[in-house]
Amino acid sequence: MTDQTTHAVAFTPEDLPTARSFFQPHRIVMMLVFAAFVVCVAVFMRWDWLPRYLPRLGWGILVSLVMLFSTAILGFLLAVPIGLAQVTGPWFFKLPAKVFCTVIRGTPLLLQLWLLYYGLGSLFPQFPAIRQSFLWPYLREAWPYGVAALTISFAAYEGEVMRGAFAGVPAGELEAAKAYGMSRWTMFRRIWLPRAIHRALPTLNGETVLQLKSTPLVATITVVDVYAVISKVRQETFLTYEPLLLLALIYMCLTGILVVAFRTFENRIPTRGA
Amino acid sequence: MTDAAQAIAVTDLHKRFGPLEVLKGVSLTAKQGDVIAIIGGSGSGKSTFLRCINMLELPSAGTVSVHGEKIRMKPDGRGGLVPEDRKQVQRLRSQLGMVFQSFNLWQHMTILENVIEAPIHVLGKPKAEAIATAETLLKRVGLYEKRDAYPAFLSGGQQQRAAIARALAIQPLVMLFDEPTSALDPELVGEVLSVIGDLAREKRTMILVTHEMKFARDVANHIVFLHNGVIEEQGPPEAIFGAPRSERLKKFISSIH
Amino acid sequence: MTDAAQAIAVTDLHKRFGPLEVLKGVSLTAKQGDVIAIIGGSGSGKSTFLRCINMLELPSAGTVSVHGEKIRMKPDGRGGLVPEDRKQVQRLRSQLGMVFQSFNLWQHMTILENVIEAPIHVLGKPKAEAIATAETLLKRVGLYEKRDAYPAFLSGGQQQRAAIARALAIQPLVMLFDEPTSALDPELVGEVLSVIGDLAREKRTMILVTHEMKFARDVANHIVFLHNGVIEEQGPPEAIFGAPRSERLKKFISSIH
Amino acid sequence: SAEALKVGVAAEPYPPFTAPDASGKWEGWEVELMNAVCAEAKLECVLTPVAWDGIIPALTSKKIDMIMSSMSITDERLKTIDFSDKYYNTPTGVIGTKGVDFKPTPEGLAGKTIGVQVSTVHQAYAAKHFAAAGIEVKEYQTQDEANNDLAAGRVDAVQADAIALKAFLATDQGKECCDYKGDVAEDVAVIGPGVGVGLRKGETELKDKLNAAIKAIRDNGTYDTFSKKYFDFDIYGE
Amino acid sequence: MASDSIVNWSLLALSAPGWGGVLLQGFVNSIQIAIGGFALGLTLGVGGAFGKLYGGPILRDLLECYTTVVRAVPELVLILLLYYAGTDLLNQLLALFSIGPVDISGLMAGIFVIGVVQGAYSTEVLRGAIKAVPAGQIEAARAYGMSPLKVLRRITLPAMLPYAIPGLSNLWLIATKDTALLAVVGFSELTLVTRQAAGTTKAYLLFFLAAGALYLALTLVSNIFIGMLERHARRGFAEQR
Ligand SMILES: Nc1ncnc2c1ncn2[C@@H]1O[C@H](COP(=O)(O)OP(=O)(O)OP(=O)(O)O)[C@@H](O)[C@H]1O
Ligand SMILES: Nc1ncnc2c1ncn2[C@@H]1O[C@H](COP(=O)(O)OP(=O)(O)OP(=O)(O)O)[C@@H](O)[C@H]1O
Ligand SMILES: [Mg+2]
Ligand SMILES: [Mg+2]
Repeated sequence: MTDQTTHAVAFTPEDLPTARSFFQPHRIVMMLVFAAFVVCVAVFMRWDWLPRYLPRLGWGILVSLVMLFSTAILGFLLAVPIGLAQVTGPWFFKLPAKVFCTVIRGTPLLLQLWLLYYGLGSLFPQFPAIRQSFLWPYLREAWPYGVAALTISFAAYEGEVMRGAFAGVPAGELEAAKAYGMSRWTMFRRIWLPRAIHRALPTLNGETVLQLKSTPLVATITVVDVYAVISKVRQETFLTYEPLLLLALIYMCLTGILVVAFRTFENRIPTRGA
Repeated sequence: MTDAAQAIAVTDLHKRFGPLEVLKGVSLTAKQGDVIAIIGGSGSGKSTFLRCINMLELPSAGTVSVHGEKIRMKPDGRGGLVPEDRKQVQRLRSQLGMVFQSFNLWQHMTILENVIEAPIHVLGKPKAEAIATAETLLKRVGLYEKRDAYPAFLSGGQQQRAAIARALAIQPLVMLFDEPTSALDPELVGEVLSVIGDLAREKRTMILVTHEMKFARDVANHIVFLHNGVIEEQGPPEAIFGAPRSERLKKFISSIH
Repeated sequence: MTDAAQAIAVTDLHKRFGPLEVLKGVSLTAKQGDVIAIIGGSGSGKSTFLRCINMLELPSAGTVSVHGEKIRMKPDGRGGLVPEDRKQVQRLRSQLGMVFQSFNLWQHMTILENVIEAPIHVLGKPKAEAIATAETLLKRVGLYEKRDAYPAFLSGGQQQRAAIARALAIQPLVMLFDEPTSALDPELVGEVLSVIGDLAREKRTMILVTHEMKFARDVANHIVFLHNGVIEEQGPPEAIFGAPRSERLKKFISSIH
Repeated sequence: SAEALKVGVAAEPYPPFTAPDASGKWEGWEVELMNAVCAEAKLECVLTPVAWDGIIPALTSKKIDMIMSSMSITDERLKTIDFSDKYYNTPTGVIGTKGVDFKPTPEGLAGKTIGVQVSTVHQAYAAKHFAAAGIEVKEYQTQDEANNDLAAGRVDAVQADAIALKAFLATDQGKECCDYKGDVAEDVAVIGPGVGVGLRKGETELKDKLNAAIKAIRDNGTYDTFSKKYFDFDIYGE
Repeated sequence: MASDSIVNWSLLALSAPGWGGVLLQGFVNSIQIAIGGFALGLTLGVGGAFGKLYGGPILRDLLECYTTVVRAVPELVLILLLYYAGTDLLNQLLALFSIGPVDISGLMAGIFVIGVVQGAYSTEVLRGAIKAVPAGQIEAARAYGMSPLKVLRRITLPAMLPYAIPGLSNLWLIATKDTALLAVVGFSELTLVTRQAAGTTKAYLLFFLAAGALYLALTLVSNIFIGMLERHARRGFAEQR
């Protein structure tokens, strides 16, 4: 079976152009062509709606980012024990962790999202106890379901990544920690976990970009993220291309920012070659 | 058994890996200031013996005492032993500075961070003090300039010297070396041996497994020849290298030119 | 230039990598039955010269003829040369059996498949015939039992012997060896050298780059000493090793004990 | 033309107008209407499910050739597409949680959340009359989701076509949770004159054919015949 | 409320009152799109990988734009863009060559969309795999007089397989799941018919779980085949950890 943990060749810092190699004669021509294309798009397509929607777009981007970061952080916190359980746990931890990862990775996120929101969510109100509880105002909302689904999904993919990362920390380094008298917890906290995260960072970067690309799915359960705002534009203006082009541009910018941020973070601990 | 001048005392140590008995009753005492070199052919059990001393391998039978304190063990029910008190093992380990063949520096920390890690997080030293000690040690092994580099960017010899500094940083009672130079390119061996030689001359207690016979002869005051899991012969270097008695030792010495 | 007894004729070969001129006019003729050893320090251009012969590197100037047929080249407009006729290069290449330092066996094929690949897919031999030849060759290099193994499961020496069999399988006019033993562990060098020695004794035309001086002296009838991209000295082995004239060759020979 | 025309419907259950049955076949009043109109106009039509929120782009980008999906004729839509004459018109109503009494007016809905389907006249109406008054309006991709969230207690009311709402109230789920709160106040400017066939601009030939066919089936009684199976009143409206 | 406590399995029956048949039909649609999209993606990927490795600077940059954009923009957005704009553009192109507008069925559109997305990822996977083939192996082939095409067919492609299979199998699994996204354009694949069935019957949990089981089964079965394929491709590789 495949042991590769990233579920695809995600966008990573290596994909960013380097300034040095960027300007070449043919590139300048291509950029001119592209600029002409942009001008055409700006001139010949309809953008008069843009100012009206700007505030809502800004808000939508914020919602998307909050969705991304909250679920990535929560998901990662879950992924650590899931990965660890698979590496060292006894079978009664190992098995459920494995099953969790397989099931979540084996089914579409959209389906999971709908299962939670329409399936599970429609069961809750049938129990008066839930309806009366303090949780009800939250359970009425859509975003908790979006956060839950995205978190679970991230945890499953990242659980696999962390499994590989934990297993890949050289045994010698752990042994060295033991040999200097570290307790198991200190060893985990000081050596094993940071070293595993360090190893997993490039993959994590790719996975976070993939997570960003998953966030628009929450729009299908009434969360108003940037995708939902653009959908609204499409519906109200009946424009097909312009809003989608803008949306693609927005996501490309977000991806770019994310990748650059990760690169700076990664560079804090340099690794050599290979 | 409670003689504090005995830095390390091992009695009748046995170690089995499944059906294979690697150590068949090894006893050894290292007094303070001793430099003991363990030599022997590949697979004779040298590394295993060293690793049993700080319980990285759990012995199948026998006792280990550090500074007169016996490590309490109990049967694990499957014919082996497990420590009775994990805390005790951790405490005694922090008195043993182990240096590995493959350095095993923590790759996510700079050299300095590697060196201050155990003093701070095992011994609970204040950070400033740990850094001060570490810098002295790094100067001593000639790596002060490299203190903020990550291990991956250092040569093997530099990494091994950093590993020695890391082991020294916990101010160990005994230093344990497991073939500290055998993973190094020939031209880098010298720099590491010279650091170890300095330590020996300071009368630091050391047990070292090595294939560098000339070096062992120069620095050790006691040589142990391990063969097939037992001590075949031991004694001062002049006797071992000058007048080996057992056939096996003779053959071993002649095979290593 | 069209003398068919000349297996290989190279005249005034130049090779530049960007600003670096690695070969500065090298000429060499190998007659049928010649065994030529090329020696020289690291970076002197030995590999580059050998690779230019079968156009794995394109020369910057100069000519190469195989069996009297000159490889037609034309300027590439950037100061170098490119083959006029790719087909001709491919045809002449199939008369040169190259053996690489790092074996370069095809990992996804068994040893036998490696050996029959070029005869079938380049020379268009029938499969049965190719297999028969291959098995004879594999017996000869002592690998008949391993014919169905994949390269990764063989030792370096076995892989290199398989690579020699693969090169022989195209029944080459000339064998080219680029340091065939330098990637091998010392104990495996012998088995490969003995196979090459046998080939030399059969009067197979060979050009070999090697660092094994003793071997070069034994098997070659002509030694070429390359230094800084030019042939500094050449001649029969006795003269080169027994009475080197140039200072550089003297120094080189003394440096290699 | 020999080629079959693709008639787009929203790919979601919208009873009693369009809904897939358990064998995957689409049925409902609007499906019968489509068959009748196409037969009358001698057109070959195939029903093509499309996502509701992309149904107009689908038409303009020629993925489909007409829309017959209870789409109301509005000035806003007329800027982009064309419509045939109306083929039905029903009032717009509001349903809400059972036992909670309120009127479908800005005052009655104060403090409540109301659900509507996106890109519908109901959404436009709610935006104009309710959202402007500070009432939270939640938008759904499909009517079915809005109804479901009302049943699940996530919204307090749903505004939609009265017929569709009554069809929902007739289901088990609808009976249990909700009841009809009344029609909303008229606003023809937003709600429009009724439902027509959506067409690409400029296809006048097709439009004329359809108009003629709609008129013909109303005149010859076909319209009433199949309508009786679904409704006990005249769905054509005024 | 009482009716919900017992699962009404008959809803999943294969014939008419049950929705099982519709679900399976949707599943078949999903698989068709996944296979078609994956195959198209692979074709684009082979071309893209070779273009990126051996093509001229302009081709390389164009391919770079393609893979960058696809990998930086959510699939959902790409699917909408390609579904509306892509097929539209295609028709306009055909019109340019005075071929009448082709009727692009939902299936073809779905395959096209998934294929274009997958193509970008395949390009990267295959490019990495080709680069992973040791240069010496290709050099050896050239040294024995193989023509470039032969080198490609006999050496490069088979030798890169072991490196490409893990990435490609991941892509296949993604393809099977990405079909779910076509639900947003109203294509009758498994996820959409599931929602229709659930919406009509109000048995949301039952249908979503059933669909999940189908997807999961597809993944697990795929994994078995991938494992077999990988063992075959890696036959010449020493076991490594
Ligand atoms: N974890 C283990 N499980 C099973 N067998 C082991 C294990 N560790 C070591 N052995 C075996 O125990 C024997 C002694 O190993 P050890 O590493 O102690 O030898 P050594 O004297 O250090 O040899 P060398 O000089 O090669 O390092 C060997 O036969 C080895 O295969
Ligand atoms: N592809 C290349 N690009 C740039 N420089 C190269 C290339 N190949 C070789 N060189 C340079 O050409 C010089 C000669 O290299 P070559 O490999 O021919 O030396 P050599 O005599 O075979 O040395 P060795 O004994 O180390 O194999 C070296 O300085 C090397 O760095
Ligand atoms: Mg050892
Ligand atoms: Mg060379």
